[in-house]
Amino acid sequence: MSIAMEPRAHRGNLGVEASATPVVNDLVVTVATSNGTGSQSANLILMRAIFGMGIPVSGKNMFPSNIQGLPTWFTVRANASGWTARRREADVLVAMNVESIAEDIASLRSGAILVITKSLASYVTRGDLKVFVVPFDELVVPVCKDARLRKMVVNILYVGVLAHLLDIEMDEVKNAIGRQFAKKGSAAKLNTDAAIAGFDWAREHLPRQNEFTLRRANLTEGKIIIEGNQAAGLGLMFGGITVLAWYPITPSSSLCEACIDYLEEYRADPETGKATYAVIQAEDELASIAMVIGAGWAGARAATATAGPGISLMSEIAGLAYFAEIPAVIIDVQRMGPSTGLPTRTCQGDIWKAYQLSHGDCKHPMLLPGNMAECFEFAAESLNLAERLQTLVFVMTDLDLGMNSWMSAPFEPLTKPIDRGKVLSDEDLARVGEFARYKDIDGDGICYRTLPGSSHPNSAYFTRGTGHTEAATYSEKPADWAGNLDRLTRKFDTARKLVPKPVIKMTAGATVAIIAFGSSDPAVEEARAILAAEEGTKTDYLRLRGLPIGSEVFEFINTHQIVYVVEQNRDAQCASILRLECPDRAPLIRSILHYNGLPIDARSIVEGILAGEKRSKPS
Amino acid sequence: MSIAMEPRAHRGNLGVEASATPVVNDLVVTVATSNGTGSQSANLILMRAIFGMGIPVSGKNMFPSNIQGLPTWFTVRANASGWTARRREADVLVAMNVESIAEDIASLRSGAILVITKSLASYVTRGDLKVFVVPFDELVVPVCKDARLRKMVVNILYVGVLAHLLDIEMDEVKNAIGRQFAKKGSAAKLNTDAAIAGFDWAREHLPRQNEFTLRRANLTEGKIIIEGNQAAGLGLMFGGITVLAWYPITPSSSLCEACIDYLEEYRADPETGKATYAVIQAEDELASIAMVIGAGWAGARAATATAGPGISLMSEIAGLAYFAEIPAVIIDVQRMGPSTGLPTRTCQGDIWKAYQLSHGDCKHPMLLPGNMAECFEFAAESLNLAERLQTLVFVMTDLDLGMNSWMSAPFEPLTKPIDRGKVLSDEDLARVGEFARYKDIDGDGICYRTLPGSSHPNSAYFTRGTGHTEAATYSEKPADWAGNLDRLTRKFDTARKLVPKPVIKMTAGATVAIIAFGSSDPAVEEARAILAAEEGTKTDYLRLRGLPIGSEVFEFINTHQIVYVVEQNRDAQCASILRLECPDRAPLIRSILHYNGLPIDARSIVEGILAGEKRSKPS
Amino acid sequence: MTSATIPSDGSEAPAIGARKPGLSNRLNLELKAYKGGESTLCSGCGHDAITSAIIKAFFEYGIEPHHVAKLSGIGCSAKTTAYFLNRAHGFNGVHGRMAAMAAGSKLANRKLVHIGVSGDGDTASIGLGNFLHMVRRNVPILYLIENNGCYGLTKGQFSATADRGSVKKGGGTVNEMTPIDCCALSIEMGCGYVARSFSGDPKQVVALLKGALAHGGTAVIDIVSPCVTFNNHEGSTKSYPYAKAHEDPLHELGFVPFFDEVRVDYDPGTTTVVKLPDGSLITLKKLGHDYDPTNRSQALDLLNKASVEQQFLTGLVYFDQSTPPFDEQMDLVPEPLATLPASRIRPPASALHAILERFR
Amino acid sequence: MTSATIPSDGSEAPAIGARKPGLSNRLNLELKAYKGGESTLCSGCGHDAITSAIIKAFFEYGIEPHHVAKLSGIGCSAKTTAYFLNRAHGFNGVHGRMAAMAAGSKLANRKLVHIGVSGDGDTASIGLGNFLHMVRRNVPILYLIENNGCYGLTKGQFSATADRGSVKKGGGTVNEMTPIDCCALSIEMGCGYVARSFSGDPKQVVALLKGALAHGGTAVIDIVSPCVTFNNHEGSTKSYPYAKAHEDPLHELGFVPFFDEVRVDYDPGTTTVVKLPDGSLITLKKLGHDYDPTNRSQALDLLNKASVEQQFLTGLVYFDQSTPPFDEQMDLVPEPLATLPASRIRPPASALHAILERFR
Ligand SMILES: Cc1ncc(C[n+]2csc(CCOP(=O)(O)OP(=O)(O)O)c2C)c(N)n1
Ligand SMILES: Cc1ncc(C[n+]2csc(CCOP(=O)(O)OP(=O)(O)O)c2C)c(N)n1
Ligand code: SF4
Ligand code: SF4
Ligand SMILES: [Mg+2]
Ligand SMILES: [Mg+2]
Repeated sequence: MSIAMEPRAHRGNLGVEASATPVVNDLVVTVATSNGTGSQSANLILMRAIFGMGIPVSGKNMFPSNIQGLPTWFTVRANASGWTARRREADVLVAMNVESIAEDIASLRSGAILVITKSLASYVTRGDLKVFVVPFDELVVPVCKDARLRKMVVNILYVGVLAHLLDIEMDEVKNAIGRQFAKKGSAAKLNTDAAIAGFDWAREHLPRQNEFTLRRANLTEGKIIIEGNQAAGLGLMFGGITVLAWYPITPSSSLCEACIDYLEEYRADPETGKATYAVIQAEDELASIAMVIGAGWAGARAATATAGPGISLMSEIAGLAYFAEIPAVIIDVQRMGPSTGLPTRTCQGDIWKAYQLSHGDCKHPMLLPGNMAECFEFAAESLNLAERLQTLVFVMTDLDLGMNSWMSAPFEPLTKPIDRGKVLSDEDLARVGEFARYKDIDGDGICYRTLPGSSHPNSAYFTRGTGHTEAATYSEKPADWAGNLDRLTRKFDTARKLVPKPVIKMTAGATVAIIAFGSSDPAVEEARAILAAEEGTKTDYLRLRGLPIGSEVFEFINTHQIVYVVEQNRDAQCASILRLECPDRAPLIRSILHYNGLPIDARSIVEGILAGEKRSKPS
Repeated sequence: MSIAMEPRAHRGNLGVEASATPVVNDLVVTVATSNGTGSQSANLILMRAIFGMGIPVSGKNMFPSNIQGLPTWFTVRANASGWTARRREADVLVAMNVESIAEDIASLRSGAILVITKSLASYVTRGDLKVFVVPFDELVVPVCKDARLRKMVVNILYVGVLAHLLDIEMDEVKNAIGRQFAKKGSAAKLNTDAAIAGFDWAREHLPRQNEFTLRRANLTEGKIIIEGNQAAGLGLMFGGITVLAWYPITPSSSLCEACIDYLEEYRADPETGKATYAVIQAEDELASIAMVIGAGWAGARAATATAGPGISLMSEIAGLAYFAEIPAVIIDVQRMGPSTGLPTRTCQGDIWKAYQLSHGDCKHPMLLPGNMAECFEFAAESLNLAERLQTLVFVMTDLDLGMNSWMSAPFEPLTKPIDRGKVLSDEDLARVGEFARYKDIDGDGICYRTLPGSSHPNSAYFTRGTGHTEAATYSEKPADWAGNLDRLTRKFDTARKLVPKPVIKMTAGATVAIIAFGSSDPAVEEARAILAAEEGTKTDYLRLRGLPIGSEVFEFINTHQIVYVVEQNRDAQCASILRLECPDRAPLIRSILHYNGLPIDARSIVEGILAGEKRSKPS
Repeated sequence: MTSATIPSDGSEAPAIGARKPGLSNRLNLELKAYKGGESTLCSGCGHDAITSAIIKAFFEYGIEPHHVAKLSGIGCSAKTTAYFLNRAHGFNGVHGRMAAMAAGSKLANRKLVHIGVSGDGDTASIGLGNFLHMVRRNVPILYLIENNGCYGLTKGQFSATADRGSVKKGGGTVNEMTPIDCCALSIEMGCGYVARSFSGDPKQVVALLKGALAHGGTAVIDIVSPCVTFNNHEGSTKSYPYAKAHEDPLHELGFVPFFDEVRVDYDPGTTTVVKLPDGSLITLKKLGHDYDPTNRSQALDLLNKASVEQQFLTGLVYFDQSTPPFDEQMDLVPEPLATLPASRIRPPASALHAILERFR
Repeated sequence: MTSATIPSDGSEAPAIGARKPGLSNRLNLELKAYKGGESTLCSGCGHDAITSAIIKAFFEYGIEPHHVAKLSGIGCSAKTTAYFLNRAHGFNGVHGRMAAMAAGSKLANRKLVHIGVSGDGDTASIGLGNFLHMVRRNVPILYLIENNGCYGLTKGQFSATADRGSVKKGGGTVNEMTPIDCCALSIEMGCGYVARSFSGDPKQVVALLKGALAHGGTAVIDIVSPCVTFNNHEGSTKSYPYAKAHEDPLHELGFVPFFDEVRVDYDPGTTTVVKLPDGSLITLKKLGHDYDPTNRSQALDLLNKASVEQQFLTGLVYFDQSTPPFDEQMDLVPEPLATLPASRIRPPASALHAILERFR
């Protein structure tokens, strides 16, 4: 978190802060609506407006697995310290949905601000809230002549109301609306009018509140707001993907769709306009991964993206890619499982599964992006790594990274060149003469391959998922089999050096060590700040960015006593991998687990660590 | 090994034993032929004849993954002590196959006996073998008029030759032939004549050998010889299976085919002749497991059997069975993977994979039969357990158990009654009134279910792989989700008590502890005897028979220092499970691994343990 | 004019006198006994109209709700099994495998009427192989495809039934692929009851559903069911406006259940009557087309022509009773396998001894 | 008598004078350049005969062996890709997924001629869905089904193409299920080159293979190929004796490659000529049947009748060039995507900056 200014720890949820001076640039607004009503645009506008004021923000969408009419929540967190993880409780709730109103109100902390649509006002029975009743349904009528559009326009009204209540600059609201409806002038106008109407009405009718204010800052200069799926789609395009095969599934569809948009825009041949890539919407995930390895075998840089159910369906072919050593990339945008689970909720529950996907002994390298820049870079790099290692490489993101709005520094252009790995061209073959597809010439477990279509007489070989010799001929001989499996272990060890190294943050005087990965990072960083501020507990932190683990991770684990592994699943999947890699430290590797479908929050980590530390102390 | 008389350790492969008195009832004969030539019958007759003489035997078939014409080896081990594991080297080799002759001869230990067909005699360049050249191709001509049959009949000739050389009683050979061709009188006659011809020729033309002899004993009285797939097929039939859905795959096809035969014979309604079961040969493994869970949901006792590739394809639905809590059984007859691997070679490489099959957090109980009686019992019991636990239950056997010939005491009739688990009938519902499908009434994590078709107004519920409340209504609420997953963990803990307990053998003064499972058992027992005899090392031994582990296993691990986990895969899959269950002992859990496709042998275990012990000792 | 007396299978129907005519059916149940949970689909979604038709058909045909098993895969369409027949057990499985699940369930309890609701993605993409094999087996099931030409639940990508030239919402992308015709494929797989309809034509849908309930084996009904959110725009051939403008019924369909003690008068020149195994009748009154649904090659030609020319023909496309249903082929005991007592599924110990003898 | 002059695409064929006629082909390669490893199938297996026909067809058509990609799934049939064209890269994948793998491979390198060899189990059972979708896409591939009505490699269980009434080896079990006809399904999916043949009729097989090589899109050839070990007995309709006795060719097939500078004389009353995209011709000389392979509905009727009456009709069943092949639909650059240089697959940094602007 390089943007952390005046590091100010999380305020906690300790009830009403009856302060005379308002809290500046630190609040959480949750909007409770019904999905399919267009509230998503309003929420993005709200977030964008705050961002435009130079205040760090994040937006988290808790939407249902249906298309229209079920409760949905959107949370904007504005925080000058740059803490953008989900926070458990909201400071401000905009309550628009009768379906969830009872639980929405019940969930509020004492003293919270409730902006509520008039028709629901009767649900408010608590006396410990600051309630602002707004007749949204009446206000929308004059603003929007077309009755069918009102359901949507009503949402932008609450943005105006919030602008007044929270001191959001209306110019930034207007900018954000202009952005959102850049291609539709009339919609921009309608929404601007509605926002102003909301703002004006609120200014006239609502009392002021003195808990929170938002004030222009300069903490978002040059930053972008993006979703991980867009970043990863961009990464694939710049990474030189040539074949993308996919099957729609939440939350990975938007990754593929973003990638397709970028490909169409930037990867047509400049002269002929013809495509330098192929995209196939496959009939299922069995086909999409089969297409990917068919393409990878023939020399394409091929990838697919999917989520849990797709990962399961890809199991058989994952083993083929491992054993026949075919480059392939699967991006797993993890959602809550098992089974169909909660398709629109986040999770890190496929880590262990993907790591050793398929029957029999096999293991796959994986990249674990933890922010937007890494979604971009690792998606691109996965294509290199797959060709370098001649194997299936996973990129493990999740719904929180993939579909929520994250602030980021703009991405640096890729510095690593396109790496095709150990491919022997006809010229190479003419030079070296010999070729044995599965011979470990370099001792790193990675052998040389040729591409179909090569004309050198020695270049053709036969690829199979059955036992084979170094020369790629069929073999059932025990020594050939075991030798080959051992070489694959060697190759996996090579991968330890090639996957991204962890990011390690050491603090002088640290007494606690944390390991985490992926979307947990902001919550971990915030938890560290809280632990330092509230408990005086200093922490060392290793953020894992790839598997299998390399020397830095071993060293971190071996040089710390207890290590807390934070992850978003029930079965401690990553901790299990670490325990098995470091059996001597297994008893010292503890888990902090979060698996209710919401993105992990800092308090859960703090509580987990404090409970763990208590347990460690002699009583 | 209750049949162990005069416990006599493995003789080792220490070169020629130039003893004047022959070794009695302890030898390994390997026959090297080409598959699809009918040699399998001859080999079974050879094994059966020795068995008929009251000498414990086993038969291991090392066959290729094709139908005709590739090298195949069959090993008969006769051993008065009852050691029936594979032994690394043969005492006697019958060499019939030009394809493998060079390596066959090279593989022999010095001093071994080589019975070789005349046409291959020129390959023998070693002087340290006892060579018996037999003109099989000439001998077969007078015996078999039909030239097309000679390829097959020639095999039975070597049985006659071996009978002479090894003192196998010809009456037992004839008995075995009669058995083998019980339904084909003419074939029985032809083969009997050929065996006699081989015997007679050998008696006249071959010198005696004085290394080995087989002598009538009384160690097989009442025993049976059976393959694990037959035993498991029988278990399913007696276990009350009502729906079997399968897709052919080696080495599980013969399990289903055996089961079908038994069902047809014994499970037609006695009055109407109609079937009390349904069998479907599905179009693939996605369908077979889908049929199984469809059937399990509707109240059938449903199972399928498959091997690695099928397991991978079943991944997605395995998670549905776990999460929607549907009884189902998968018998995994493991073969060598990853990928298509070596379809006709054995492995224990799916343990870890099946244990947590599917994306997201999920774990499945598994039964680990280690002998024929357990193949029978556990197959039957799996149907009970699946209904009791309302989940997917795995039975993990392997090619060695499933397709090789094992001696066994006849199976006891099943003592456990058919258990349908917590099913509420209409009457039950009328009595209890309330029903919530996913409510943990009993605190064991197992809830009550009703079957489709029930008429009580409260009985219907909706089954889904998505988030649900206790009342089985759709839910995305964080607390519902996490609560449900926690209950499933509780249920898994209940499974610890319900899966078969381990078999533990403690030895006074033991310094080494071993854990193993499945087909490794005979090799482990033999290794223990070798360690005791050769090294004076006494061992404790826990044979795991089910997962998740229960208190006995925890105790065994916690009360021993170093524990050696013996298993037939590369990645220490079972040891990993144990290390994760007992992180405090993880550093003390060591692996002995065997993964070249052959069944594990005792020497590999002995060597592994000795190497481990050396490492432990201060140098 | 010719007359046919409709046979009544009195054994199943309660005394006629006991019924409240109109309000309740032959089981004395009211329509509401056939309802389900509230729909969570988009308002106006074609699938909801089909749900209403299902409720009506089961009500009118008079099936005990708890004698039904409802199965589906994943998709907006798949969700609908929760919105009808609350008293029936339902199973919302995984994407594309409902056909195989239903085969298993039917074998476990052949007494239950099975209804499977699927989407075009669920059936024609991921589930195609398993679907066709279910049809081939002739598993007795009323199998509905709620066909909107797109993947509704994943936000509107083209499905394999989207017509060539269809335009994606928001413009731009045009589908270049030939559509899969699940009706034609079903006929190829030997299905004996194949129909196409439109969610906006409830009368026809209800008649087809009842006919399917009376049919013994697999009945496939492919119902165009507009996705109002993602595929209801111009350029879509699966939109309400398009379907309404183009629906061209092959015949006017009527259904006379076996238990209706009425005489059906029809003109054999204009009306064909198809008799179903339980004695119910489907009447097909000629409209513009001269169409015989028992003629396989005519059916396939018609479907092909409709696909090429993007006609939207609805009605009973193909009918044939000759293949025995799956459970009959298997010669099962009449009782559900699911509830056979232990004594009937575990042979005595003597059987074990006899078998083991063979291994001695 | 009518004449057609066969166009020659001189650009591809080397000078005629350089050829050793008979022994070598237009590339000056001998037959042995098209051979592969030694077969490990049972002696007499129908699949081996097809392998020989493949070798002959590629030789005669004159394709550079290394310009070929050979793909297959799992099965005895799948193994055969190792037994021809040693100089071509081969890929023996997993059971049932070859069709999808081939689609990916073809997109990666559209210059390569793709041949996929499958079995009836591999295609009609586990692979059915993916196979049909490959056909629907019209992926340019010569897709062979070596159809023996059983699962050879797993020891002879019935496959989904086994005819109704087929008896299993050793007697007893009879197949009650309707067979799947991969030719009919391929036509339904829009395939433009659909043929059925018999491994025991090498002349026809070779002609069909060459025609398929000249065809631009998916070509499906379903070849009855007896499994001598498990399905060659009485009671099987996929045995040598049965197929030999019952083969009934629709026409006498000839193939004239584009590079043959000859005039074909034919009698338009008895012979039809079909022209392929590269200029090659297929000649169909009338035998007993009056059959037009460009008539879709006649083709489907014929297949259905053949299936019902268990006739064994062989020949070019359906032909249609109208659908563009998959790679053309995708409008790809002409070069293989597999070997595009880095500069063509990574846009410059300026593009990244431009895109990121939108997210500010
Ligand atoms: C294995 C798997 N892949 C993908 C998905 C995501 N998914 C959910 S529904 C659906 C398709 C829905 O389309 P359709 O069956 O036509 O139903 P509709 O929503 O249009 O009614 C997909 C692809 C999934 N749930 N499981
Ligand atoms: C996923 C999976 N399931 C099952 C198998 C086992 N298997 C190998 S080949 C085969 C079928 C072979 O039949 P077919 O495709 O007709 O080829 P044939 O051997 O008859 O030529 C099967 C079921 C497998 N390899 N993979
Ligand atoms: S998205 Fe389409 S298919 Fe799904 S509920 Fe809405 S209208 Fe219906
Ligand atoms: S088993 Fe059958 S299909 Fe396989 S190689 Fe032998 S004859 Fe051919
Ligand atoms: Mg749809
Ligand atoms: Mg076959």
